[in-house]
Amino acid sequence: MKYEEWSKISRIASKKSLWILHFCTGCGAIEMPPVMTSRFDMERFGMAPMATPRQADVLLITGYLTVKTLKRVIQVYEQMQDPKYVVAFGSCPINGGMYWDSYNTINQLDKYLPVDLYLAGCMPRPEGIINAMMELMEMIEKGEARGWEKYRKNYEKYKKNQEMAFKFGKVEE
Amino acid sequence: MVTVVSGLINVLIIAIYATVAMMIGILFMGIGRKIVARVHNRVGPPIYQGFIDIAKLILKKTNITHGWIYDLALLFSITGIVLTILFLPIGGVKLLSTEGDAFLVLYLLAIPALGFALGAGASGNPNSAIGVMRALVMMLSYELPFVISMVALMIYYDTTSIAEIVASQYGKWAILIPPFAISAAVADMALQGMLMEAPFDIPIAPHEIASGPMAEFGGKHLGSLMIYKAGTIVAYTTLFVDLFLGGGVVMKGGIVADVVNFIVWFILIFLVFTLSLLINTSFPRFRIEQAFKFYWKYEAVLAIIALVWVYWMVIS
Amino acid sequence: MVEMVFAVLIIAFIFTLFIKNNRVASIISLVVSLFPLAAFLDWGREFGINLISIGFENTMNINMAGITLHFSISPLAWFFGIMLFSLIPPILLYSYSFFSKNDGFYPFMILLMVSVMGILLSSDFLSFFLFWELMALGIFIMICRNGDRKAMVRYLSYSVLSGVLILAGIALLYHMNGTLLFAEIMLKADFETMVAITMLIIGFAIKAALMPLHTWVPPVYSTSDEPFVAFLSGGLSKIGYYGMLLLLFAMPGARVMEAYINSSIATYLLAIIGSLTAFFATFLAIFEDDLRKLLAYSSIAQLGYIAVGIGTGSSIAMAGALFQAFNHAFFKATLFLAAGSVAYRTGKWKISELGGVAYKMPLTFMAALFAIFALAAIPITSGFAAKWLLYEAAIERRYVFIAPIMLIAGVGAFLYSFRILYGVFLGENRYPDIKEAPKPMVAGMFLLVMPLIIFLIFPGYMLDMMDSFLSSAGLATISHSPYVIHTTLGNYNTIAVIVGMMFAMIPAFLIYVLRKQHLVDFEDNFIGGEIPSLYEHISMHAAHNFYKPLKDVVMPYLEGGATSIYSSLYKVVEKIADGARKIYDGVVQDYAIYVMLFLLIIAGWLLW
Amino acid sequence: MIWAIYFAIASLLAIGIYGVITKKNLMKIFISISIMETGVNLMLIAIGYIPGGTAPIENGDFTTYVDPLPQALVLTAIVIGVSVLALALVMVINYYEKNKTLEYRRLMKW
Amino acid sequence: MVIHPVLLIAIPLLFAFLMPLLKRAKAVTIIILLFNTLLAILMFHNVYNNGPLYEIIAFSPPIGIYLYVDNIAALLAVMINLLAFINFLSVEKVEIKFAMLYLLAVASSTGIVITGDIFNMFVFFEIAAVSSYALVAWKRDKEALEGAIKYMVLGSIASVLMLVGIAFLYSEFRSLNIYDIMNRMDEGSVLILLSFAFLLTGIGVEAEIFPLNGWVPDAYQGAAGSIASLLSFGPSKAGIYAIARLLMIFSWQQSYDLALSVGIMTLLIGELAAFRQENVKRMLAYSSIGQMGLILISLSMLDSTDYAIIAFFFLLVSHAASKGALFLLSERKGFGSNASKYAGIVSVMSLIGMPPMAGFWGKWYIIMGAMQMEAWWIIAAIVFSSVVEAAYFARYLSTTMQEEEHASIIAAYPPAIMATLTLLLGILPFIYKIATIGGVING
Repeated sequence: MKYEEWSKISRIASKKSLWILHFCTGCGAIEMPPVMTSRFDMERFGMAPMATPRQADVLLITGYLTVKTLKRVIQVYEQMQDPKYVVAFGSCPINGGMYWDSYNTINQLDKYLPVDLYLAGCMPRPEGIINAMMELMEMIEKGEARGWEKYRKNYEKYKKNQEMAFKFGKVEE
Repeated sequence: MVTVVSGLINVLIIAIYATVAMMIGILFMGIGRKIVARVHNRVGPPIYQGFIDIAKLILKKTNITHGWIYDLALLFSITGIVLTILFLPIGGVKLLSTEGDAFLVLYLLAIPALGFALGAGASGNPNSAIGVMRALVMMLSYELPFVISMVALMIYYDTTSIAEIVASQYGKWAILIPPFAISAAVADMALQGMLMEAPFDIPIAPHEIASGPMAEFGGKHLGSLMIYKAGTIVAYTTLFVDLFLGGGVVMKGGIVADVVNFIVWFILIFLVFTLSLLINTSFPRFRIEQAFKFYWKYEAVLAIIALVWVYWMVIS
Repeated sequence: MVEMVFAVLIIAFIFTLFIKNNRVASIISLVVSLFPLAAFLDWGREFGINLISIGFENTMNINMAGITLHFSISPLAWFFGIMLFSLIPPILLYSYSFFSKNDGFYPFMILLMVSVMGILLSSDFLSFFLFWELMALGIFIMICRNGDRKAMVRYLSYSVLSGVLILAGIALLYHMNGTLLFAEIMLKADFETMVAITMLIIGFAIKAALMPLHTWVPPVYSTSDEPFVAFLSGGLSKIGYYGMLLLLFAMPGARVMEAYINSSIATYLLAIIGSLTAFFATFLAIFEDDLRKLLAYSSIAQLGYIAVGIGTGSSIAMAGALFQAFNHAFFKATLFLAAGSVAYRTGKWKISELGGVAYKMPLTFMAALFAIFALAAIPITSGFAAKWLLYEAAIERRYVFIAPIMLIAGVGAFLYSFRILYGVFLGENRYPDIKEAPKPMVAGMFLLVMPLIIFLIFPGYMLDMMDSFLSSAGLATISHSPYVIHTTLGNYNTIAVIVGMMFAMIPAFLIYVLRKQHLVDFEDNFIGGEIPSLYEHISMHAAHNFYKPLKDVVMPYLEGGATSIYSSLYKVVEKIADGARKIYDGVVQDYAIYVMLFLLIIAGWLLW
Repeated sequence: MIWAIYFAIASLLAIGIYGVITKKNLMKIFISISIMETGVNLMLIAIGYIPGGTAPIENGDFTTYVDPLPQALVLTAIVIGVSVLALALVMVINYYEKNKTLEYRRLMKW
Repeated sequence: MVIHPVLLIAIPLLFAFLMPLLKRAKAVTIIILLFNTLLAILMFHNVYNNGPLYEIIAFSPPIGIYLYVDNIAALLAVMINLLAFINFLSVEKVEIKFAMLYLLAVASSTGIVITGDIFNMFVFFEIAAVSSYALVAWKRDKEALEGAIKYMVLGSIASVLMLVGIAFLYSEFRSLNIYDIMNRMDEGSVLILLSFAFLLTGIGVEAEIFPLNGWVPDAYQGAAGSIASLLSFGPSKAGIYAIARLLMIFSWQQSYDLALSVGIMTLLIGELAAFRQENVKRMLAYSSIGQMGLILISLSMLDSTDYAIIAFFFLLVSHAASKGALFLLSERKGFGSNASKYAGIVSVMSLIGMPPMAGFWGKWYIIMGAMQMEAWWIIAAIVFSSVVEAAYFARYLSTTMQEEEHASIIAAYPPAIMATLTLLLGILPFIYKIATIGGVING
């Protein structure tokens, strides 16, 4: 049975059951728990935190990434099973944030992993997180969240960037 | 010709019952999450969330495997749990339960667990191995009080067949006989361990060992494990209801009785499951050795008291 | 024709003694081992089971100037004979590749065959005891081949103790009855008979490794060659139970005291000891790291179930005991052979040092997996049918103490089974360069699995095999068809389970087939986001001290068990022995004093 | 009178045993043994003695004679005693060569 | 054909003293031993067919020298000469003196067995003892000398005591003929009690019973393997047979009780002392003591049960052959060759009492007999000592099986032949029938 025939149902199912792997680098430890607990209760949308990438659909990257953590992020991302989505939290994955000029910080996550959704702010509030998730759900239903396909298609490019980053610390452009 | 037709009808009935039971199990997963959410003062997911989760997992685009032993987890878990349900009387409908007995059910329940453990072992994840270790130790722990309670029942009713036990309880549930009230309480705590609800959710502790045996499972494999989980809810609660609450049989004869019995059975397993969830929400997690001590010290002593009482009743 | 079988075996024994080439010796002994098997299959016609028809005679008397040895076939002996002799050819096939030269394995395997044949066919106590001790001798020589001191000392001490006790029991029975023939000995319910039976049962229990007398088993099993251990654990350990069954149920005179035995506290004690053996040995197996010792403790535990069956003594229990004996023979032999194959390729015995063998040795793994299913009594394997009968028997007799203990021991079997599966075969792929075991070894293992598969679907055939024994022992036979067993308490229908399983497999199979999957590397594993291949010194195999939390709780209660009692006993004997040899202080004057004292004392005694 | 002889026998035996038990010197030990043997020989003769008997020589006119057999036995016993003593002395010499002492020392025990 | 039993003693004695004149000591000794063995076999054949043999030398009984050969004595004579022959094959370098002493020891041991005269028995004991002292000291090192001196001191005391006993006996009966004395036992006074005590003590030193066996471990440890072997099947077995005869003479309940208690003590103490030994020869020596205790127990049952004599026969013969083989093997650290392994395992198994070795029948009949007497103490002692024995022999095998030391043919085969004898006797156990039909000991 072909995937495309089921893709509509699959997208709906995915949308209503987003399982999250929270890649926590230090930020978001205050903001994430309220989202899970009774105040904001993300479970009502079928979202649940998961322990391993095999089980998860969404990779939440909170805060800045260094060369060292990037390796782990990539490992984790590649272990997730398609369809998978990446949500980048805060300013750091977008442009390095307050650490933009550090020798070791990854400034633009998008060069190494296909990010489906950015959530700006340092840090975004729980309402913002919920909002972003709702946005992601809509994107999934419409079939716009196709980061995993992009990664697969441009695998060579991403790999090259990643290797450059591991070699030189960051990609010079 | 008539026998063939009636045989086919029987097969159909069995298939329908099994399917319905599995559906109920999946529904219970959603209901369970809803109840837990309400206790937490949350809204909680919709009650059909279980179906959505399973559909999503099975419909994932890529599925990884670690070899054929890993796939045994998928095959064994669903097969084993459905097979177990076939051998349990559901609401007075005996299904295949006259062809086997309580020991068979007890061992059939090991098939999915063993398959699960094989898959977890083959995945090569150390967390999985630790999780399986905990699951097996949990099994050793809760089986002692449960088995003692079950032996008490078997000696009292002088049969090992669950169908016979259910039939003997018609009109007078076992739980209403004083020693079996103790047994039922003990078995209910064992049920807590069987369902892996807190305080005995040690094997899959997500915060300690990355969800334990399931650490490496994803996609359809995880989906089948969710189905297995749903099945265990029905199987264990039904086992409890069959053993202590007369299997929900309140009427005899006819379609109406079947429907009524089915509804009573549903209510009973729902109540047992709810009780288990309420205990779940009220407790943190034990460590594995604490769980072992709990079952082998306090629970076992209670179970033995009940057993001795029953033995005395039977002898005199 | 009994003479012919014996003659062939003895000639082969002498012949193989002088053959150095392993393969020639293996083939010779393989061919020879088919003779007793054929004889036993043929004798099935005596008991209504026509498997093959050759027409062997089944009685023999050897008369040597007044000492007469009587041999004839009995239903019990037939059952055990089928079991033991169908075990041997696969083991010899396995040894074809296992050994590199013939340094005594084959001749003494044949000697063991002779002794087993003699024990089973003997119908008087003299020949029984002769062949019993011959078996003990054969086992000892097999142990000598590897020459582990602990194993040799423990085995020989226990074996001699067992021999002397059995001899004393036989002598007492002879003194009371004036005959050694089984057919003429009448057991009476008096004190002397009880003493005799107790001595005999203790003697048999040593071979059967019942719990306080089991300490010879782990060192012996863990130091001898695997093909031999497979036969020792699978076959020869059952001979102890054969002795018990013979004494308590199969001897014609035993029927006189059947009622006595059934109500006796002694047999209840046997059942309790059996169940406790199963229980404690299971726990010891759970915490054992040496694969062979684990299997040894597992053997002790599984053999305990047989004792429960014999002690319970009802027809269901007896059927369960015999069924369990049969199953254990095959699955434990398979497991030992599989362990041997693993060691043959990797050279390791410690579970914590093995791992991932299944990926390279899938056939060995499949044989071991099936054996483990039977060991853990997973339903529809024949292992379940046996345990089920035993549980039924315990409930039928209202043995409220024994039933839960057996059930818990059954659960414990899952724990050590998983330890074998994970620690040895699954988990980290530590031996990427090994190959599958040689073909004869694999063939041997699969041949051993075959009977288990037959009785998996048709447990009724097994009950057919023991019907004539049950009726000759004065017990009711169990109503059964080939695939359904009925007891007074419940039914077990294998076809129902199989059909149900097929039905239940449909959804799983659909999910499995319809959704595509792809294979990933072993390295592709989630360890907190880490990349395992970066850290070569870190083991991903969590097999070391696997059940530590349980061990921490349970071990304080298990220490101070039989082994420590024996070691303190040993120390006491050592002290006494030291005292005894201090008498010989090497001073000639002291010796002269001893002489004079002796003279004075005996003179005084005589005069007084 | 006969009692005096038996007393002598007993004291010879006792002296011999006392010597064996108390002396460390090998020569003394063997001397003690010789004394014991003398005692025993005396005893044999005493047993064969019949009061008033003559030597058992066949000369035709005796009526009572002492029992001849013990005397033959004593001859044999003396021969044996001498040979044992000779061997013992050889060994003592050897012992002295090896150990440079006649004191008895134990090398092997227990 | 008329067989003169005296030839069994006379020929070796003659050739022993002719030995310095003959150059080829080894060949001569072997021929004589072989001849003696054949002679003994012929004599046994004769005795078996025609009943006990008597031979009278010089005077008529009760005064003269008197030889009496019944079935079991004849068989023991065969055993001693045959084992002596096999044992002698293993001696590599034979000096003339050695051959002389060896022949003397064998002849005198045979003499003890076949004599019917108690003073002759004493003389033969002394010859055996003197030659054994010299043989024990043969190596001439410190250990050998020490062992020999201990043996000699105790042996001399024993000879004195034996002579005292004989003197008492003679004073009572005016006779030295064993059978004469036996028939007139009722006439005896209190002196015969003393006589029994002295004789038992005297012979007991040679027969290695507790507590008269202080010399045993030291002498065996000091002696070479072939000598220890000779001691174990020659003089000591003759000694225990002499005790058997003694018990026939003094067949009171008291003396059987005495034999039983001494036997049990000897058994237990011997086996326990062996249990902790590290030195192989010493261990075997203690084990011999234990076995002697077992044989003594079987003797103590002589008048209570018919099995005792069969047990005595099997225990005696199996112990002689297997302990002889083990002492020969003890010269080397390990077994080395397959023949030695075979000899070692068969001998050890025979001592432990496993079929199909001869020792098994000994254990079978002694337990049968004890059970008939309902003597639980004997059973308990045998059970305990068997287990202890098994433990130390297993330890012995576990070291010797592993050590690989090259064994020459001359060293490897004699023990194997002895082991084969044990095995044959075990496989054909009905030999006991011919050993025990008729004869004095059997009554």
